[in-house]
Amino acid sequence: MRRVYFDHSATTPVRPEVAEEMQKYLTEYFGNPTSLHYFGRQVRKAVEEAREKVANAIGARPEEVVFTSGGTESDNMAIHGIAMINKNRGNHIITSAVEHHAVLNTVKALGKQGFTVTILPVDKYGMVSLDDLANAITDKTILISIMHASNEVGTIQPIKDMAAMAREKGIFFHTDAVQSMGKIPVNVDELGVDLLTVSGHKIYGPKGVGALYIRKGTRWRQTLFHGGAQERLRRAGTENVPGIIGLGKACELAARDLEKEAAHLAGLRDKLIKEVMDKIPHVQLTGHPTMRLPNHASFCFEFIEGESMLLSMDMKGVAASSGSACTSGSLEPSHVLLAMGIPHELAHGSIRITLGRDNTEEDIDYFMEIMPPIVERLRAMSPLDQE
Amino acid sequence: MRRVYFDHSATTPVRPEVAEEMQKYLTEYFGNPTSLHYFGRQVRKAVEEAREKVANAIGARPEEVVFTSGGTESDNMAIHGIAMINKNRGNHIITSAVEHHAVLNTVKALGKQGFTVTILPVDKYGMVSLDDLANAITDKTILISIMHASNEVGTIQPIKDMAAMAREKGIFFHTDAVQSMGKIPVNVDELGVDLLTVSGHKIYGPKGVGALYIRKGTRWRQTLFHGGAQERLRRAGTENVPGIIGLGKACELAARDLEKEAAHLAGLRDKLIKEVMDKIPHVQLTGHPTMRLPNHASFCFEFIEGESMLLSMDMKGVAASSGSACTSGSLEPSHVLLAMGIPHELAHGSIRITLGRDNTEEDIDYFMEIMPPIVERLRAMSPLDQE
Amino acid sequence: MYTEKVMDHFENPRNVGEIPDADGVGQVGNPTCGDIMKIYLKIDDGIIKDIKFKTFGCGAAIATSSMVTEMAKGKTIAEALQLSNKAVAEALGGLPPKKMHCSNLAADALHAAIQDYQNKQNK
Ligand SMILES: Cc1ncc(COP(=O)(O)O)c(C=O)c1O
Ligand SMILES: Cc1ncc(COP(=O)(O)O)c(C=O)c1O
Ligand code: FES
Ligand code: FES
Repeated sequence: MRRVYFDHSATTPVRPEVAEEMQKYLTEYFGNPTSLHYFGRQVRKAVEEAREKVANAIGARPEEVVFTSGGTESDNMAIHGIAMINKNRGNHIITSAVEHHAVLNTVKALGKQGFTVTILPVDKYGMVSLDDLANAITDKTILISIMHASNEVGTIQPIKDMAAMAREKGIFFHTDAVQSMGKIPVNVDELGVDLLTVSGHKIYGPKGVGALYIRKGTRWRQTLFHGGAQERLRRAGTENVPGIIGLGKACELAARDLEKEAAHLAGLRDKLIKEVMDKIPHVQLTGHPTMRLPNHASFCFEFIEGESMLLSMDMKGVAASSGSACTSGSLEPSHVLLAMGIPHELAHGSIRITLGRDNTEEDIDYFMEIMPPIVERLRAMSPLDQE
Repeated sequence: MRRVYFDHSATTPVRPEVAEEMQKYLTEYFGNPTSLHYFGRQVRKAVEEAREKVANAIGARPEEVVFTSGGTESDNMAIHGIAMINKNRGNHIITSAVEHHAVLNTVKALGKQGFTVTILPVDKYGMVSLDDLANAITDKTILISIMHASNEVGTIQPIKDMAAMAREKGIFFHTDAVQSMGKIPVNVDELGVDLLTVSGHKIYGPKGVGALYIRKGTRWRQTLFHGGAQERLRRAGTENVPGIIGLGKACELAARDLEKEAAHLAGLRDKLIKEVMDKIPHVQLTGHPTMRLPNHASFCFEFIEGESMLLSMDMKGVAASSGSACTSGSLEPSHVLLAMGIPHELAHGSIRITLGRDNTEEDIDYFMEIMPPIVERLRAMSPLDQE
Repeated sequence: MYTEKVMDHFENPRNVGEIPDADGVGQVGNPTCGDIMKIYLKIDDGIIKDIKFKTFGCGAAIATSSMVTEMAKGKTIAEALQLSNKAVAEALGGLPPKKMHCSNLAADALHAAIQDYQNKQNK
């Protein structure tokens, strides 16, 4: 059976060049980078080179990059570290309703520990409004965390303008760039952010490794982990060397291939969106029509449910994902879709197609071949479809 | 030049069998284990098999094993999670003066957050006394964390007796088994512990992955990370799949080869200790003479300093480590050596030789060939050596 | 971590030893890490004719000791007093940030030995 992977927002395969580099750091160059001796020094050098690659990819300086165990840790570390160290200056944190749980739940947890939290609403496209942000800021605000682009609906936020607003008032700004990296330009100075989250496995690097950018001079401190003096006291624990090497390489390639990749992806995405909207009735595009990631197409299919679509697609070899209640751990539909004002029932029928570098027009053609009968079959079964 | 790696407590090479298994989970089986589809399911299965392997290696049930980013995270997670969830029952935590910083600094940090902390002293061999522990326990004690074996001096603690004491009083017991795994038997029921820390890269597995054993029924909750619902809400963040696969395989092999390996290592260690003590004057063995890890030989060389020994050894191709002030980040000699009552000056001359599965008698012979002239040369330079 | 120059001075330290009839002897301990350095001077006509050291310390401590003796040899007392910790570190092509304090030992020990010589002269 033909297998088509359309779930690149969930995770990506490791590029062969990346896997090859990593392999050497499992067996041959295995030293602990903290060790003084030959075996350690070799590895230290490679870790610092990887740090440079990550820094270059986002326009930062190497010493502003801290390696972590992934996007989740980076988000937690960024937010908790700013909150705890700046609470003498204020106790107000602003985030948005469409953040990843790694941000949203971290901020909410702080809300139970003496912080005041504002969760900004979004419009029907999943976009945060600059006016809402301006109105939310108080003289107690110490941190704003808004994601660069949405994993669920692909919407790109106006980070530059929001960060400028924060900068003017001396408020730290964090953005989660896990989904935007490698798809649209991510440059810490152009965005004007103080902290930025990167994850390896969304950019054809390995799982279990990420980075946090912390602008020089930012009042931040490690507050989650205690232990050794690794990462200049910013992250305790023996470095995930093969992971770090892989992340470095993946960032290098992502930055190098960005334009070509984005054009390729946008072409496929536009074809996909057009054909779905043209050929399948009762479908709505979710997320912003233009301000969206080039690889991201997300829809709500009326009258049917996401998991049953996913299973049907999977039986035909197509892998995608859904924000339906039945697929989420919590049995609530995606908080992102609900925040966009999409009714429960419709959110139930959400499907997310996220394209990647290996996808082709033929993959889209195949999808358009299998999808209409699936939708038809499930709708025929549905008590909601009254036509 | 001959290269001899004698620093297996710092880290170990990944065994080829382990690296091979991991490789497949970088490129071929790359799905996100949370995903419902084919790509995700394949990987989910492999992750659960790895969990079984880790559980089998320590005599636990798979559902009692949570994957983490390493020993440091496991230690932090164990201690913080017990402390925060049980503080209504009591606020007293007991640990020892010779713990790894991942435990010691975590407990000390809790000491600044309303917890009362007892740090048990050790005798000159680095051993905690059962009487001291018994005397330290109060009706406010909720957690005892004592390491299974010391990374610095190899001393093995009487965990079984200490854990029994805790069990009797309804106190949770955590042990850091990072160094003991693969060298002496580690079985959670025989030890009688409630939580136990494992790290991949000390047992010929990869860096950046570890596990925490949490006995069923233990009042523990994740309190460090917020995010997705991975690991049954016990650890948020996309799973480090290749790392987990590697950890599983490494645990399987460690358990399988334990006896053979331990005998091999103990033979080499005994030869090394005997020859050093016989052939080099003014040397003291540190750690317990008999209750020590089979691969661990640690010494203090009088009148000379550890880093200069390490550099000299490194120039001859031998990699080891030291707890001297000059090699530590903090410019204090190892807290472990000081806790054992070793004076600053002597601690300054500490050298740790930790053997591994690839070491041979010839490695020891080579070490005994290069070491005496190094010691002699440095002593000739030392203002302390007055002979 | 260390420059080639540091490793060279560590491996082949210049002027190691003692001067039994030294004109000045200085010993300093590094309060940061507990290392010790001792410098012996032979001074003639206000010029450092001979200089030897003994050091208990890390690679940087040994290399800076060696370097400072090389730099001081043949200099006048006034010139030697001008030798700073920074100059010693620079002559070695720099030291890792964590190890900058090690260079304090070297110049301090030299200055202590000169002080000792001057104290004896004034008696
Ligand atoms: C926007 C966003 N932030 C954070 C994360 C978490 O990253 P990780 O899976 O590396 O923990 C993800 C992916 O799961 C994501 O899509
Ligand atoms: C006893 C002990 N505990 C914890 C750790 C930390 O483990 P990791 O390096 O995987 O974070 C180490 C090793 O550094 C150790 O030796
Ligand atoms: S009906 Fe089964 S989870 Fe929705
Ligand atoms: S003199 Fe001790 S660290 Fe250099």
